[in-house]
Amino acid sequence: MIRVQQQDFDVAAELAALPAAGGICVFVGTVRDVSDGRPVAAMTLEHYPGMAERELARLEEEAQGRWPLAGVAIVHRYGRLQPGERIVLVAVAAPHRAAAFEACRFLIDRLKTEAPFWKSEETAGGARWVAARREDAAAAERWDS
Amino acid sequence: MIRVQQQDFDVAAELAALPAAGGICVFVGTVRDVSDGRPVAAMTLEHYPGMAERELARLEEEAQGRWPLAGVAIVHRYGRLQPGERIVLVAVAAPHRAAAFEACRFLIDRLKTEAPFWKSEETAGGARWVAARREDAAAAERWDS
Amino acid sequence: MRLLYFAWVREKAGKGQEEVAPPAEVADVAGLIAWLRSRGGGPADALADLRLVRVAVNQEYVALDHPVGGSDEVAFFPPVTGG
Amino acid sequence: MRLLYFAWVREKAGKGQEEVAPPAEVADVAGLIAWLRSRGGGPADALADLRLVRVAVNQEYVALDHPVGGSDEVAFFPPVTGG
Repeated sequence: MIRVQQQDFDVAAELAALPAAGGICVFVGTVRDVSDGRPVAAMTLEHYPGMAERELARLEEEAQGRWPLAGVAIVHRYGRLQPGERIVLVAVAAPHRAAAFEACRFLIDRLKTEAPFWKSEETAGGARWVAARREDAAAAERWDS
Repeated sequence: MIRVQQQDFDVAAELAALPAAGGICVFVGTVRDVSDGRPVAAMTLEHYPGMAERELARLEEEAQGRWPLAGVAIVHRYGRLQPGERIVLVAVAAPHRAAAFEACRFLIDRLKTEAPFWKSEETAGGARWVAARREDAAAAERWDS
Repeated sequence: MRLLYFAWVREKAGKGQEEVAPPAEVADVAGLIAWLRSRGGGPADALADLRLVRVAVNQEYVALDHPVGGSDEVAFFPPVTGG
Repeated sequence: MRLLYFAWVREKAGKGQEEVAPPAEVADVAGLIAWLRSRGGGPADALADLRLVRVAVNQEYVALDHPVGGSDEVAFFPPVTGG
């Protein structure tokens, strides 16, 4: 289940919609209040409508092919968000917890380098586009097979 | 935050109580409806009051020492549970998602081999104590340092 | 052909999208970029350093030798930073 | 000294807990188990195969050579299966 939306999501409702399978691993990413040592007043997420959903669906399909999963939910927000607000949820239900953990981490790692979203942060120094992080590229490459 | 309780827990409330830190990794374990191919009617979890809380607190402390974490929540239920019901929640908030994922997996892996809880399953063949799984011991040993 | 620009590429281009009709010799992404650069203006600035730009044709990542033409949707944007 | 039994060890012992006063020569877990076996009954059956039993003294896992005495709380139980 893939959703790209402006409004917030309800973590409990997203988990309740997944098939019961023994275990669920969830990652929730939130807006940080500090970036490179500077307080962040707000963050705006731009996205490529259409391609964002396609990339997330492609990643879900790849995860389903790599691990025996019972269900996947990915919700990604766009628009202007305050520090502490939820940005993204990745939830994976699986009969075995190793698969749930690995697929969940695969999905967030690859989402960060492949799904077309861009963050702009507002700090005292003005708005600036967040640069892609070398660590994120390295984390995504771990999954290359 | 450690809690051992009979009643169900609210995943969203547990996550809301954690400090905002960039990312939260959560594992929720539920009662399976099938065990070794046999339908499970119910499961009863027995525990060692006092030692269960101590072991979970010790594991939380070990995780805090191994990774830079913003917060940890572990909730484990006991008593008689139906298939699909939640058994355990492990949630880890951390500035970096790698730490959140690793600490969360460490906690559930070690909890399964160290926290004094025992499962008894009711199937058509009667009630039986669940045997410790070799895979769980191997998963816990991965974290030996 | 429909062009889309996102994030700072959009800001540098001075627009989020435009319809273009490149000449017939523009057959792939590299040719399209060369034509956009020759046209000048915001899009030329935005595409000055290709190491900083990703390209998608019809919502799929492509390399510079990917064919383009007709009613393709071609998007230019920086490395993504979601999640 | 307070003894606790859990899960199938409790079922085999026929009780969840008991207060005992072992003789003075019982100084460690191994000695306590030997004395419980010599006493017979449910606890002796439950502790017949030590490969299947874990021991905690005052709520901490211990080995068979761990000292016991006085008002210690000693628990016997199978390998745990929570989570």
